[in-house]
Amino acid sequence: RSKRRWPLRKEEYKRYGRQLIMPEIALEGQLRLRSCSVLVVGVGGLGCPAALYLAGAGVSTVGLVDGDTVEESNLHRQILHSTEKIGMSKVDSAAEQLRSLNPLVNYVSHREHLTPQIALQMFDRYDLVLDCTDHPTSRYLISDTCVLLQKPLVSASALRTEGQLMVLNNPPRAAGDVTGGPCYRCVFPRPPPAESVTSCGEGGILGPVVGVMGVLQALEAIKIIVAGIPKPFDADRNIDISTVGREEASDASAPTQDPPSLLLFSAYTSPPFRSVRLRSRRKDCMACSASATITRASLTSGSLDYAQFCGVVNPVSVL
Amino acid sequence: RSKRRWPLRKEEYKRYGRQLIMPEIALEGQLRLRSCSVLVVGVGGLGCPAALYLAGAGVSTVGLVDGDTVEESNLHRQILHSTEKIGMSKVDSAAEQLRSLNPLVNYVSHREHLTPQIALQMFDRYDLVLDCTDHPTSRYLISDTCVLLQKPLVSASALRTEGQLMVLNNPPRAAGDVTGGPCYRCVFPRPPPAESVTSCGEGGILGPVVGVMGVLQALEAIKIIVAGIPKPFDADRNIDISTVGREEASDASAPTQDPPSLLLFSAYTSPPFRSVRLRSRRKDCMACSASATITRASLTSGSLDYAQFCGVVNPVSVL
Amino acid sequence: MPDTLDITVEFTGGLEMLFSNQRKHAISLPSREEDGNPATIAFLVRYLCQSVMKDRRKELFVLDDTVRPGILVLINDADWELEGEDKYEIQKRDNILFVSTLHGG
Amino acid sequence: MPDTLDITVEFTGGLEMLFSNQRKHAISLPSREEDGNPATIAFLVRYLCQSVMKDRRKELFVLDDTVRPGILVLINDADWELEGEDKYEIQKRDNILFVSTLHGG
Ligand SMILES: [Zn+2]
Ligand SMILES: [Zn+2]
Repeated sequence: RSKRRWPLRKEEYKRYGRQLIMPEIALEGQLRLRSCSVLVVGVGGLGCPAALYLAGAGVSTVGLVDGDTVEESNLHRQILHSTEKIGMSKVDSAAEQLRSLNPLVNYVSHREHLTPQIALQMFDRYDLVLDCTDHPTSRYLISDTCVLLQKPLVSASALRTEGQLMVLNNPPRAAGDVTGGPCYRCVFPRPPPAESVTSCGEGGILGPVVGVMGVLQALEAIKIIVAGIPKPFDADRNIDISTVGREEASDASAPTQDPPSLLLFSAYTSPPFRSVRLRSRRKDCMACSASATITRASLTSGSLDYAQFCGVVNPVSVL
Repeated sequence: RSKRRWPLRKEEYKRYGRQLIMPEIALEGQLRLRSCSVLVVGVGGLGCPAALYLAGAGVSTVGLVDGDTVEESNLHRQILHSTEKIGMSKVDSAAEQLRSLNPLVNYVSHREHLTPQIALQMFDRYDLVLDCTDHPTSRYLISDTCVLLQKPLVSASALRTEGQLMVLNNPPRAAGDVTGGPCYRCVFPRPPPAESVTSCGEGGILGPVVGVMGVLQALEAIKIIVAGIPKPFDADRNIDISTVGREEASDASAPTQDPPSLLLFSAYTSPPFRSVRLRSRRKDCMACSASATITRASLTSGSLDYAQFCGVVNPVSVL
Repeated sequence: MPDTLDITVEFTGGLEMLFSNQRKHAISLPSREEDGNPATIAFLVRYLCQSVMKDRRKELFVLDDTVRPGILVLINDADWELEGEDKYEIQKRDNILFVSTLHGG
Repeated sequence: MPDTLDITVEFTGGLEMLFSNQRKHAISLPSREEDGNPATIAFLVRYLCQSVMKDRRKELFVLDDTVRPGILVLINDADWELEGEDKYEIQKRDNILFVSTLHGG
């Protein structure tokens, strides 16, 4: 009984008091945050601020994925790292800084580039994923994995003076369930030609531009967590997917979703922000439709070649 | 000659390379950043991310003003501080963290609450000011000081799930020059009734909401600095103000300004961002019009009682 | 001239809490004031107080018969001072936004 | 039916660099295609390539006679797939936004 009356520890009331007193969060929202594990894929210009505000808000676990080490040219925008950490693994550098902000959160280090072979197993222990990477190959891989595991995905990108943000696969329904949110392939069924893809290293990036997008990713993640993420359908039970989908869709307790949208940001345009409406799930989507051809087996076996799909001529690491 | 060809040091090319290669910044913009001093008033939920991205971008000096110490309830949103720094001056905690991100920047600590008596002297050595405070009294004082010293002001605020951002006194022309940007008093000539003012402590605040506004403050500051801040008119020379104003206004080399606007952010509204157009300078503004009554003398002497003006019954520290 | 003007009225910055916690209101405003003149912003403010606002704390919205200090009024996304302040005559489909300034940080 | 449709065409995400570095273009589009049918998005894309785009790298905007993969087309702020894709018939005052997706992070 006393546990029910004081479900948080005294230090948690203190630390999270300013968000707890808001009706949008309240005790129930804080408990949902405390039991939610979030995976941040990419600990660069987007991942640094996103991870900081997720750790600050008190999620259960922040997982960090990145195979790179800190470089001097990162530091104008990758604000979790610091000069003395040049050469250190980005994941370790970030975890150390995050722990000093909030030691009540668990931090899991994945010091490796994301590959199709490891993605399913890695994502499986998290409830929500942030795509903070910088290449189409990783964007397709992350989206496919989130669809297979029914995890909502907050995807952002930035280049030069512009940024883009989408919440994908939300609600995270099973493939074939038309009430689920669109995935990355629904919006972009075909990858861009390789010559049209510019990285921040080539094109440049203004620090606060990518910073704003990363903070907004944390905000969207917090909103999804606090609203309640539905438990994924267990594929091993082999229940007819369409039935499960319909049952979930008629669940009156499920929070209503905003229609899928894309937020555009442009630092030198007036007005700087613009929201546009996206399509719903694509009937012939390779990943999330009833006729999906991407499966756990095809992902794990490596039969899906994301680099080739995206027309990468010189093989690069996926992340 | 060799100095002209390589105006930045090797480590600066490395560190700022990703913003240097953008035409919006380029070498000239980086040199302007490197020679610009910015004052961040308030090192809380707005000031922490704002100072981080300003330091990252490589301004000459970041001044920090705050009389408070770090508390546990700050840490969900004040991401420059950390758990081991609870009880430490916010200014010192911030400066330490900023220095580890970018040691090439100078950090100046003002471990005190802002008061009318010290504001003029403190602001005088900076080129641009960020209002990251949390009370109307400080907002009027900061704006009045910026008008008197002809400094552009980037003002933001946040509460619960919402934020607001304005660039004020930009261009920072002399009082009476109608081509200058509006000041805080132009937009809000009379202070709100004290009972309508809610602080983050009372009303609550979501971390990424105030975080987004702080990052956007850094972005607006960088845009203003890179475009070139005009040198303030020297009041001691006693030149006729209207003439100086007109001369400045006809300066063809001055960058064109966006019309004054207010950016509104609301985390749970769709679309989340909205830009609205503000008025220009008010003809009868107490601070920035030809009939201004606020002077350096009235400010320094303490004859302006900001707390009384804002109807604060129980005296509180201004910051 | 029709009897009513269909307009959108929005509240933000905490003001929505005074209006049934609803940000966006579709309002059919009488197109003429009591004295027969076209409906102005001043009339809209009175109308909102009398017919829409259920909260009793009127002083958090009006003072001396106009919006209280600290509230910006935006007519189709422009400061009302650009449009004639409370004498602006409301047109059909206008969007009137009331913003309470925030002070937290 | 008038001879031209006055519309606004915008480019973002780097596409503006292919269009004289200008984000917003006021376009007077012929209201009928060559074959007399009403102007569609497909026609607009051809028109932009032939009459507006000065950059020679057409392949960064079109592929197989439609916009290349990685470009979103938004008709009045909605994904064109909600409106009939390139068969959508353009109306006067339409806002057509071409967004190239960004990948940096
Ligand atoms: Zn899909
Ligand atoms: Zn003024």
